[in-house]
Amino acid sequence: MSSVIQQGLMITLIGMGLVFLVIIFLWWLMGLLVKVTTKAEVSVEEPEPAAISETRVPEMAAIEQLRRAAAAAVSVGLTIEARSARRRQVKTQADGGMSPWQSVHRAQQLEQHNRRG
Amino acid sequence: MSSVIQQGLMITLIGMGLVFLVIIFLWWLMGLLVKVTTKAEVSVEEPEPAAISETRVPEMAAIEQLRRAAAAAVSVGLTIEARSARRRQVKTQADGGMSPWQSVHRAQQLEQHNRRG
Amino acid sequence: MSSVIQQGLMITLIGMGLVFLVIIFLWWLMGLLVKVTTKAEVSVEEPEPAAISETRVPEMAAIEQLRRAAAAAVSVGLTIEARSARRRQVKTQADGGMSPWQSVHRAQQLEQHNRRG
Amino acid sequence: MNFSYLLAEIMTGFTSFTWGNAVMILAGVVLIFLAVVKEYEPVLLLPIGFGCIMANIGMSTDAGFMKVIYDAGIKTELFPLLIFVGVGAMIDFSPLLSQPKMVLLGAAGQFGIYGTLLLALLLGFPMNEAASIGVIGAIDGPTAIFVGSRLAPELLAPIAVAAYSYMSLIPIIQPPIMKLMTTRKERMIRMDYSPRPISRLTLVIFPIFVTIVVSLVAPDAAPLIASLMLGNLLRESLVVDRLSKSAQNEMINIATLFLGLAIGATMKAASFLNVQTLMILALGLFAFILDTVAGLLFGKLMSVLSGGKINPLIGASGISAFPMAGRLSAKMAQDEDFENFILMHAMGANTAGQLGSVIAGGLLLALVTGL
Amino acid sequence: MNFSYLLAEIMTGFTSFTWGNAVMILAGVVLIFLAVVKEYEPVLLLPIGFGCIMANIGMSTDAGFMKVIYDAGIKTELFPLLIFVGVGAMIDFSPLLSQPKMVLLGAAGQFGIYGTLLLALLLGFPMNEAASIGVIGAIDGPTAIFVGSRLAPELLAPIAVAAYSYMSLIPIIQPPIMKLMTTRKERMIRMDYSPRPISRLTLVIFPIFVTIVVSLVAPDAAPLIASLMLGNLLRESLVVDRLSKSAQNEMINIATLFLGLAIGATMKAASFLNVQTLMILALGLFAFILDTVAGLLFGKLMSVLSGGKINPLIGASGISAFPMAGRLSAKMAQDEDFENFILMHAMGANTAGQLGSVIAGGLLLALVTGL
Amino acid sequence: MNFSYLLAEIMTGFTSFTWGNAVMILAGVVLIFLAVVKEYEPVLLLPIGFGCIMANIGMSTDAGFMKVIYDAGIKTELFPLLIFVGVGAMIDFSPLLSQPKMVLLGAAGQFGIYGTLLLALLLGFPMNEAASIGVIGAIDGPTAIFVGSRLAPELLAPIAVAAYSYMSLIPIIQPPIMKLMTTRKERMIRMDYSPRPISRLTLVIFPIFVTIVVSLVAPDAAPLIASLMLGNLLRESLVVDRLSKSAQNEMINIATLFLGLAIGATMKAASFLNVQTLMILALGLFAFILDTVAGLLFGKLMSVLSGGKINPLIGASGISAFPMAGRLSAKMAQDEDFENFILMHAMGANTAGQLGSVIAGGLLLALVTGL
Ligand code: NA
Ligand code: NA
Ligand code: NA
Repeated sequence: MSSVIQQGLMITLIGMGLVFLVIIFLWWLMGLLVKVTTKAEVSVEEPEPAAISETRVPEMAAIEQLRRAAAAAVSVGLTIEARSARRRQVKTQADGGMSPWQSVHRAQQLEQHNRRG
Repeated sequence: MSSVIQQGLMITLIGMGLVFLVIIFLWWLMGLLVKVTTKAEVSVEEPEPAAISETRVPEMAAIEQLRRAAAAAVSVGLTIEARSARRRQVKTQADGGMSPWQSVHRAQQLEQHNRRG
Repeated sequence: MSSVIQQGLMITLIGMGLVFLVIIFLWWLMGLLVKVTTKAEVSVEEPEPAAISETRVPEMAAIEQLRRAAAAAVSVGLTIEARSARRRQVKTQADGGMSPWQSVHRAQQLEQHNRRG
Repeated sequence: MNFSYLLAEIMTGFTSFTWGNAVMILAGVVLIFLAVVKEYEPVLLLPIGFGCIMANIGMSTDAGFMKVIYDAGIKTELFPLLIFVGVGAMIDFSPLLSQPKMVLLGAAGQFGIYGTLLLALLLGFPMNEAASIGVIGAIDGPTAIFVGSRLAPELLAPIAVAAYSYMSLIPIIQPPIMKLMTTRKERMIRMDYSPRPISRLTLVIFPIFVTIVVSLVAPDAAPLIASLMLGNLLRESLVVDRLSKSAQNEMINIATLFLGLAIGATMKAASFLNVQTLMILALGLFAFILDTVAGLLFGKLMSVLSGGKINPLIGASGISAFPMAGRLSAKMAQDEDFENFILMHAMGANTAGQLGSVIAGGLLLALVTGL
Repeated sequence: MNFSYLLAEIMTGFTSFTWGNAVMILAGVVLIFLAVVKEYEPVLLLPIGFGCIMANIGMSTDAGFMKVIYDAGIKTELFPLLIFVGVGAMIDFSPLLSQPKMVLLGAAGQFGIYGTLLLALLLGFPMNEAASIGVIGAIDGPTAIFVGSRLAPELLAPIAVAAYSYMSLIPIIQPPIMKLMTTRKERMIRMDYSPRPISRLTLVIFPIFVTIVVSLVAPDAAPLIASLMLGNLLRESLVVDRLSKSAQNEMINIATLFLGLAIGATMKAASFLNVQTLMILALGLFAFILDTVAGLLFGKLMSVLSGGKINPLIGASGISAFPMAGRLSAKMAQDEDFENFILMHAMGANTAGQLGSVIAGGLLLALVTGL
Repeated sequence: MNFSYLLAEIMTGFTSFTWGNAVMILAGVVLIFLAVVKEYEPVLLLPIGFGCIMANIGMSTDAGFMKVIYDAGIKTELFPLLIFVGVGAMIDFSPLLSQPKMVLLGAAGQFGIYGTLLLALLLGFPMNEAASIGVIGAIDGPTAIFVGSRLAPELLAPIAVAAYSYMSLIPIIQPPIMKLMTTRKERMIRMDYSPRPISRLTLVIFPIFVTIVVSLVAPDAAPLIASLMLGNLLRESLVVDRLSKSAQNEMINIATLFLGLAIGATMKAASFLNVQTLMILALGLFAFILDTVAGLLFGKLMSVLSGGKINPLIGASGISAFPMAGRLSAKMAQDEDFENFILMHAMGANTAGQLGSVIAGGLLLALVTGL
């Protein structure tokens, strides 16, 4: 095996190894971050807790409900209409590269802006 | 006549001659293009013919009607009001550098965008 | 006192002196400008006097009234509601860096634009 | 510490001020006045006017931030090209495509270029300068700047100022010529508008074809035509609305603002206030008139050849000056007869003039460079 | 006055035209066709296609205004970074933060980089070129351009074209591999989505942390990750909506338009039409396939380890290609079972892939430079 | 193949990291915290904070893309000027024009410049650096950057950081001074607002006049005043709404974002973390306090001279810091008496302060250069 191929294999080994190492570190960091910031919000009573601790649970629940509602609608036979409605919905999300969470977030942001403004 | 003026006349002759040549070539090309693409659309059944073969005839007819309606309105004595209305309309077109066709096109575009989105 | 401090005092003297001189000149200039342009508009009958001589008095009066109305509202005991309403209003102005005059001006501008367009 | 030296430093603004500067500031104020009160192309005249004032109170393109802007946008030719991308995104070629013969009017409206070139030669200008002055007759700002900055950069200021100022004065320059050269009967000719349907496919292929053809025929005009057609393709493709809107808004706005400022900032009294400038301004006016006359004559010829079915007024739209000239011709016809609606034909001729100007500018550049 | 010389000058457009130019113009037209009719990533394919046409009718990045744009935006690396600021402002990391283990899929989707690097070495490319070709497997335009322009600028054109073209062809490339490598039962696995709540504080701290960590670990990727995370911070801070919107709109639009044009304008027949380019295009496709396969295999592994609670399709989203790959995985699952809604998980994997690509690109740059 | 060398290359991020970098990163995080949680001028503090972090993880203005941005926007002075065009388009001078004597308050609010200059001289700074530090007392970002980058570019980072940070902290810095220096009775003075009508003509002529006058008197301030007044002319002309909106939105947003990043990216620990920086930060705070005190004293003087018809609080608005200081004075008056509505007078003084700052900055530049 030529030396350059050996180099290549070496780089592959180190490169992919480091990628996984960094990613695993990020995994740990993300878990830690979520845990710490969530705890911080529960324990510390900050001056403006509403503004900062605003979590996304309710919205997520809402969307989950929406999803379930759509599913139920389908199951009772409104398949085609619901499907097209859903598709439109999914398409809309897709177009702007926005998840439902993002759009909820946006709405929140707008609302907050209004509240502030 | 000095040599530089001779040069100038030469350039004028060649320059204007070439401009007319190129423009006449564009004339022919535009005719050909319109003919070929229109034919292509009629003969070939494409997957999304609606999207591509969407021609502008109906809108043009619509605007022609609008024009005639305005004319009729004027003829029965509503001259001044209609005139001002028309003027506003013409002004609006003028302001954005948009012909009625353009604005129709825009509307179409928007609609299509909505359809896609 | 060291020479550099002397220089500094010199610069301070000349600098602040000149700033006041220029500002006083601007004061005079502004007075003159307002006087001349207002007179010009009164004396000269220009082709489009409406467009140019459009002053801001009425709006200012309107806002003054609004202010007084709010004051009255407060005095009859609606303090808290009015206060929050007023605060919202003040906040709105502040956010965009816009005085009520500015926003009126904007509205005017828009209106004028519509009139023109 | 030298107090008198300090005073001199503080007074530089006044000591370097000349009568010429005062005259040019007045010129700048007039341009702003035309922009604000008369609303002649304010988007350009206002920045040019303000730039002219700046140039004469120490902020010319010789140094400082106006030099930065000039070097970044005019020397590199980026500003005219960015403006053309935006203009292209605003042009609808379907009126032209549905009546292709209108394209001929776009050739006729270029005679002013060469007429002015010849007159400038007669007045003693060397060939490169004469050609630069002639290109005012293209009646198209970006083309004039593009060609002018290549052939005679030292004349760019008066050329650009003439091009943009007269363009904004078209509603004053053209009507008397139109009235003089056409009869009332001619102006009242109504034109039927029953165009061939233009498909989206045509509108998408057209800018690509034009780019290739014109770039091969007139390589010097390639950047101009490519920018214009790129903008048009963004528009007609219907799939990149974001890019098309950006080109028509932020991009063209900012490029126009800085182009105007930079052009204005070249109008320093020391280099602008001279007989040559006056001659160029006079020659520029001549170019506008000659273009209009040639366009109208060609319009009359087409009117006769078509058996009176063509209103010769649309010939005056072939000079370019998109979209002012197109609107003006339509307005002139309507002033005679309120029912006469020739806007579509005029816009066809006007877009043809836009193409013709770019082609003529590119060929002129090639010919003069090739001498 | 030499008439034949003048004629030659006028004919330069034609005399310098080659068959290669015609072929490349056709390639440009095909790219525009894919953009306009098939609507594959038109925002990029259309400018690249038009730039390709321009390059072959005299407007390549060798000289003129395309060189100005290339030097200003590609050589300085500004365009990819500006685009990343905009992309960052569009990314929502909350799906990823609420299910952190998904981040592993972003590592798996980088095998294609090294597999392709090895294959390129076997085919005789030197290390720097092989690594540049491998980075097509990052499946992320800005990363490919950033790394490619540092390691092998002479190959930037085919690398960028491959990266962007295949990215737009993902809906064609991935599905057959997905169907081949997963059973129907696997594709029908439903995933529960009951994420941990993500607070605003977390979302604000996350981009700052990631910037610091990745910049320390892979300093060569620092500009990329910093741009991406800056955009994300603008978004999540909620206090600079104006900046966030500008980044997501005007800035990314204009940077994308000119990036596409400049990339396209490097595709001159003389330097592009050769066997090497064909090999790079083939290697690029290989990289895409390998990435997808690795991602799916890792997805299957995670599926097994989780006791069948993970749908392996989301592995294919880990390749980056944000947000197309995420959407596609969700669509494939829904095609099997309309009730199966795994979009959130797929987007989590997809944003992880975006991070993974930048990290892998930076590490590759460091390793190859460090040899 | 040297493995240890490869390892060293991979570890450069860590090996070059110092305690100073950690401290500066913390400083950056604090700035971002102030921006996000306290919402102090987030549009500037957030980019500065992020730039500061970047500078200390390998992306300073010494090299790479931050150097490109710094050279393009700060060295050329373009960013501050572009921001001024946008600010000018946001300013309404009619409150000032309808009560011209308010302009005097714009002069009083500049004492801090010279007081700080003298103090800096006493502390041993050479004249050019002392003047640069003094200009923090102009309390106007673009002016501080413009003057600072000409007189002492090596101090630009701490000067800009001080200017912008304290400006965002004005709601904390000014109120105690205001309470200390004014009696409750003074703060409760109501001011009648029955202004002279201001015509559109006045509003259009005003920016042109001011540009000419200030450019002649203080040529060094010409670019600043011209940019500000150009923006204002775009606004008041009412005919170039497109340009005015672009200046107030895209242009100022993007310039602000990159200005902030570039300023932040100069805050490298190695050159920023020293006693000098601390002294500049302390002197900057002194400048803010002195300006406020001088403004209030002058306000009290005017109050007395007017027979108690002027609320001295508006003196504190004359320091510039448009529009925060104007709003704050109005708020302070309203806090005493909810019915007391002096916003218009405060904004008049505040716009006067904006003019005064530019004039004072330009004169300072001339004086120090002329020594
Ligand atoms: Na023309
Ligand atoms: Na990847
Ligand atoms: Na000040």
